[in-house]
Amino acid sequence: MAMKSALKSIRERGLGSFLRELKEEGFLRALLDGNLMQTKLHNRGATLVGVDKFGNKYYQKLDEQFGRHRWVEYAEKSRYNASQVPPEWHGWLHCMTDHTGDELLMLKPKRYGLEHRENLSGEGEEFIYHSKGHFLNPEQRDWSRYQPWEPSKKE
Amino acid sequence: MGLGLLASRAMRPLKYSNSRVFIRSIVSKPELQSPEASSAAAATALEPDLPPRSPVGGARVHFPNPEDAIEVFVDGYPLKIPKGFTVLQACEVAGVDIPRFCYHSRLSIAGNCRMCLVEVEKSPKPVASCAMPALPGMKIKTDTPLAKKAREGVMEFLLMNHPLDCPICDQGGECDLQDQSMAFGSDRGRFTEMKRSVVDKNLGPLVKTVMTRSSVPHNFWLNRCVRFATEVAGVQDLGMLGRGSGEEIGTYVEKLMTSELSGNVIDICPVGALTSKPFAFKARNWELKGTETIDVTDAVGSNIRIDSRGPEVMRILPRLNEDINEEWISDKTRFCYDGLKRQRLNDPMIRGVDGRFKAVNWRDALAVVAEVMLQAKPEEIVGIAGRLSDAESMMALKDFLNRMGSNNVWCEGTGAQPNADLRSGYIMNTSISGLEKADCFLLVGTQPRVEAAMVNARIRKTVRANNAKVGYIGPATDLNYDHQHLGTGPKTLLEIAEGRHPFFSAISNAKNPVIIVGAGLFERKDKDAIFSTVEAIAKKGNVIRPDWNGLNVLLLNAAQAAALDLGLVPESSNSIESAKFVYLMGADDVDLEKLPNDAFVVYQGHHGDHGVYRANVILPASAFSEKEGTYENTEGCTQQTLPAVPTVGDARDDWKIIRALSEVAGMRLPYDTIGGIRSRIRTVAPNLLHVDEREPATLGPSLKPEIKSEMDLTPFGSAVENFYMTDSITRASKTMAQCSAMLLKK
Amino acid sequence: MSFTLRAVKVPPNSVNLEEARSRVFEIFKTACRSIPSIMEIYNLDDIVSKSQLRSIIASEIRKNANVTNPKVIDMLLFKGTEELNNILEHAKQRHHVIGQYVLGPQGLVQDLDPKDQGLSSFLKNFYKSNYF
Amino acid sequence: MRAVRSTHPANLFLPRVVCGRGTKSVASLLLSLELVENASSSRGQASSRDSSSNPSISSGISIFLHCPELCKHLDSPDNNPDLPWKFSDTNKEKVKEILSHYPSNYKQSAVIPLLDLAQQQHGGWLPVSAMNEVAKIIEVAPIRVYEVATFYSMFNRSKVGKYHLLVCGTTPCMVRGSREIEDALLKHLGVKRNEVTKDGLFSVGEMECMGCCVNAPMITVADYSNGSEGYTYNYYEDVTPKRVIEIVEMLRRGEKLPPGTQNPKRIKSGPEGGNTTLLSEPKPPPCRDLDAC
Repeated sequence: MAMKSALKSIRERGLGSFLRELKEEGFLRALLDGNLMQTKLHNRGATLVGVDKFGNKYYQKLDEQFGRHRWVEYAEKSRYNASQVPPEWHGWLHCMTDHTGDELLMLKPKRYGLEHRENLSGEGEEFIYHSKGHFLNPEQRDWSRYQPWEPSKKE
Repeated sequence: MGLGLLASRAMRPLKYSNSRVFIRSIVSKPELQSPEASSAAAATALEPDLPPRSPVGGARVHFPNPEDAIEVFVDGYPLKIPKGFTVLQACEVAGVDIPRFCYHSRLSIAGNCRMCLVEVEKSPKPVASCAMPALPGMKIKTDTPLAKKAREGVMEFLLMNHPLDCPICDQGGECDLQDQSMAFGSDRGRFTEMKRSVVDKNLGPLVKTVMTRSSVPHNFWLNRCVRFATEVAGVQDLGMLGRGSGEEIGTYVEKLMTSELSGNVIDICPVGALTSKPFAFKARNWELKGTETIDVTDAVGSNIRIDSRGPEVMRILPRLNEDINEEWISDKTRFCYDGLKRQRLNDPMIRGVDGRFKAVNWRDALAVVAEVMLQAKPEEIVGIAGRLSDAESMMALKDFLNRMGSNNVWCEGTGAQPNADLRSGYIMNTSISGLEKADCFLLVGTQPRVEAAMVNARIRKTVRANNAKVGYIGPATDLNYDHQHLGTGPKTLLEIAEGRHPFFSAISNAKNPVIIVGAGLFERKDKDAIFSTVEAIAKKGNVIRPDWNGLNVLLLNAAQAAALDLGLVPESSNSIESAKFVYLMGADDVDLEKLPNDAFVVYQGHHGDHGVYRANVILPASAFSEKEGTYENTEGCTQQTLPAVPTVGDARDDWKIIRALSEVAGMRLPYDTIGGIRSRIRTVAPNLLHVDEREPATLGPSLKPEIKSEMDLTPFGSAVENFYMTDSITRASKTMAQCSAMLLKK
Repeated sequence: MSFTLRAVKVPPNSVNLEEARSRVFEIFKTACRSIPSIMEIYNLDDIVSKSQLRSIIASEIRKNANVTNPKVIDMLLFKGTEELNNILEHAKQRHHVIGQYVLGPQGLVQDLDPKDQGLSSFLKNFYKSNYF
Repeated sequence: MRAVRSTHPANLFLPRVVCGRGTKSVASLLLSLELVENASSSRGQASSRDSSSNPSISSGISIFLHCPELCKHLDSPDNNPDLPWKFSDTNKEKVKEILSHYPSNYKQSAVIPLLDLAQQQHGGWLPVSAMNEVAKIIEVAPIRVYEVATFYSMFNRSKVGKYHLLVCGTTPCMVRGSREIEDALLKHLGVKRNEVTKDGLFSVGEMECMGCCVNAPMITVADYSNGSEGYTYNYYEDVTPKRVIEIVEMLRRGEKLPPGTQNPKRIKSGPEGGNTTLLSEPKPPPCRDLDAC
């Protein structure tokens, strides 16, 4: 079945684009990454519920065992983690609500708040938080609490 | 046995364990549902062994008339109180702290927050204790289920529209609403509608408003700020606008709060609706260390608490002193503290040949000063103490210069030939709290509103309470109470002295007349003539009697009274013109125009202000928040400051610098500690050691020799041009600069 | 402490001054070789340069130039090795290194002036700080 | 987005801005001022009313000016403290007469009658300079007068028409259809609530219970067209949407019409079509015969 559809798409779009798609969709990487492979296998026959603004795909298959019936395939194929799920999809993914992220975005008045960012700690020096005054924090170096009079200023 | 029971056993004093059963469990008892039954039960239960209680906050009972005492019962205690006490005051005397929001002992009673509800026997409803006079035999119950339920209900209403702001609110941690909702409130509210929000008002650079926090109930229930502004500060700008859920506090037309006492509404607001703008989001109150000290920005010597965090002064709050500032302080006192962090002198500096200052160490700086000083002739040495100097350093300065052979030491602002001999001639003889007994004021050349805001508040209080008459001689000004502007200069004074002026009859008919002369007149050439004219008025108007001394001088600076007590008087009035060596101890406002160009000027002080521009050597000293020093206020009350924060940079205490310099110059002063200086002061002015006591002048002005000189008829000037900027600290303050830019512009 | 003791290899006693001298050069070289790692560990780049550190080490050694007893030199060598090890093992913090070596004792204590001899204790204290 | 708007659950979370009955429009204004981008999605009910006008800042301020319960004065060319304002000569006599009702040390008691007189003289509304003048007469700080003027809804602090029509909105009138009446008035005049028609003749406001519940629904017409001399304040009761429009047209033509019930079948507050009870002289209440014993 899968074979057939693969052959069909090769026939329709040519081998090059088929391979490129394989690569972009992470099928090549899935050969090495068991997690991704399992997700890919899981995806067969599931419904694609939505895609968020980062390109993460949310699937649902109600025939599955409860608790495994909703999942996400991350857009980032090599370096994925749970903090890449934006807040609006979090609830759906964790079965807190049946509203999908797209619906929640429609419902929620967007007035202030920051864009969702994934948690980058552990991804390099620049993402590590150093408290104020730590010598790796370049921001505030002068801790004197008063401002001295400077003789050159007035003359 | 549950954990709670264990804990309660462990915490309970043993002596109760046999008499009553203390097991507490969460059950609904019948008495909780019906208040009447429980109050009856409580009444019987409360009879036996009551532990003694002490009055709240040291509340004292003063019986003006012993027959007027009535007996009431608070929670079963019999209690004698004077007639006219409210139920709330009676409870305070009995040691029960009644929760309250709108009630403030210094403001009129509003009786509208209903937080102080208590149960009174035979009264069908709970009683608002702040507005209810206590009646003989009243049985007041403060901790019955009815009272508790009433408070809980009130609390719920109060919190109805209050935002859940505590984490971002500056009042958090010192908020009456927070505390009382912890103590008396319910753990949840039933208000499910929307909370309202209100647009914040701009009241100027000092007071920040978060109107949402003063939401509906607070507005019309607490209006403490409106009452304060109207009654104490005397600016009728704030009001309650609108009604119902639309009610809010505001000024209606766009207006800044132009009062010199506006900062007090911050203290007075029991919620976080009015907070300090300069302090906003700077610190939490539990991080702060409080130091109880004295304010030096004017001659009143308001009692303050400096709240500091580490080396930084974070804010200044008033401290209760009934005799001086009650519980208010002026805006200058409260908000000048950011001046303590700017423009500070932190290293000794010497001006080089190129006219630029160079930082040096103390050893070199003192050596240079001593060398120049030893070369100058004794009569060419001049020392001037600044307006913020403490008594110890002035004593050291005078001793040191006297040892050098010079007697030209004085304190700025006391004029060329100050009268330091008769103490009654330069202090406020009536005392600040004594002003409340007066019924007629004559202000001569003084504008207390800008010179001493706290004294002005006292006068205003008297005017409101006794309908006292106020006559004012001086340039036209806005005193915030009813007054007659009699004239602008000595001419009017002369008319009164000769009895030609109608105000003279007001003085002579008054029971307790008060004459206040401004210290700005000290600078005038004809000051002796003016003073003798004033004394003539006092004599004719019966202002000085054995039981009443109504002749006062209102000083301008914190150092003046102590300087005159210590005898800091120049030998000759034109010593500046011939000086070769000038020692400025924080003196910034001395006119150095006439100083010869080759004179050597040493400036010892804490701020790079006017004084340093002429200086040859700068010696950094500590500010009032950083040293221990004695100050005498305008009414002759001696008080001491305490160090709240460390000195900045390489600065030293004033007296230590002079002591060190004396040793380098080879004229070593005989004291090494502050105690040593104080015992030296004891020989000169022993009253400066009686801390927190007001020492009245013993001799009246009658001993003064007659002075035959003519008054100059030029009108009086105003002594303080800009209320917000009078000394080096306030001139360095950004907040004060903002204030004078925004509030004083006409 | 025991860990440090174990880590520091105790060399046999020097027979004569010559041997002790060569060992001193050895420890100087070792110390100089570890300068780059010290600078990295304690983040000293913006404070001091390598050559400055090298001369600091040299001056620390020269302080004891007058010692001639090989046993004493051995003892000082042991102490020096231990100190170096402590520094390399990050047993110190940045301000220790800066305060002890980079700024040196002059950075913390004002130099005592010979002129101060006849002064009263008040003035001596006055020159030191405001609080006494 | 439009479809979602009416059922936005998010509207529940909007801050309610204090403006009393002007709540909705000011909420929308604040959003349009501060959150211009997002205002369109969260304007709620108000959007239906002022969606016709562009929610720009200028129109926002005009909403402010028409909000009767805004506790703040906003300077405008016809309402600012610099404009001179004095009582007219005839009214000065009245002021004297009013002040004579009160002891001379309680002049401030005259604040409401004086404000009322000032409002009649000034065409139905109180500019801030009029309030200042009243404050000067009764010798109190202006804020004390502002407090009173903002408290009472009969004092208008923004411009109203020569005929100020007040629709009662309290429960009995509302049950009897006051909302339809207001809608009819607004539609007929082509204005929003508290807005003045272009010719300056009419404005429509809302009032709480005026005590005519037996003849609900009712409107009041405050007639400022003839100054304080010809000032009338008449109730028109038992109105219908059709009848109010007739009333408006009659007022526009300057005709007088008798106040009171507009239902021809009723006499005053009597029932329609004559009495159904109390047709004869009522019996006195039963009373103990005091002479019996």
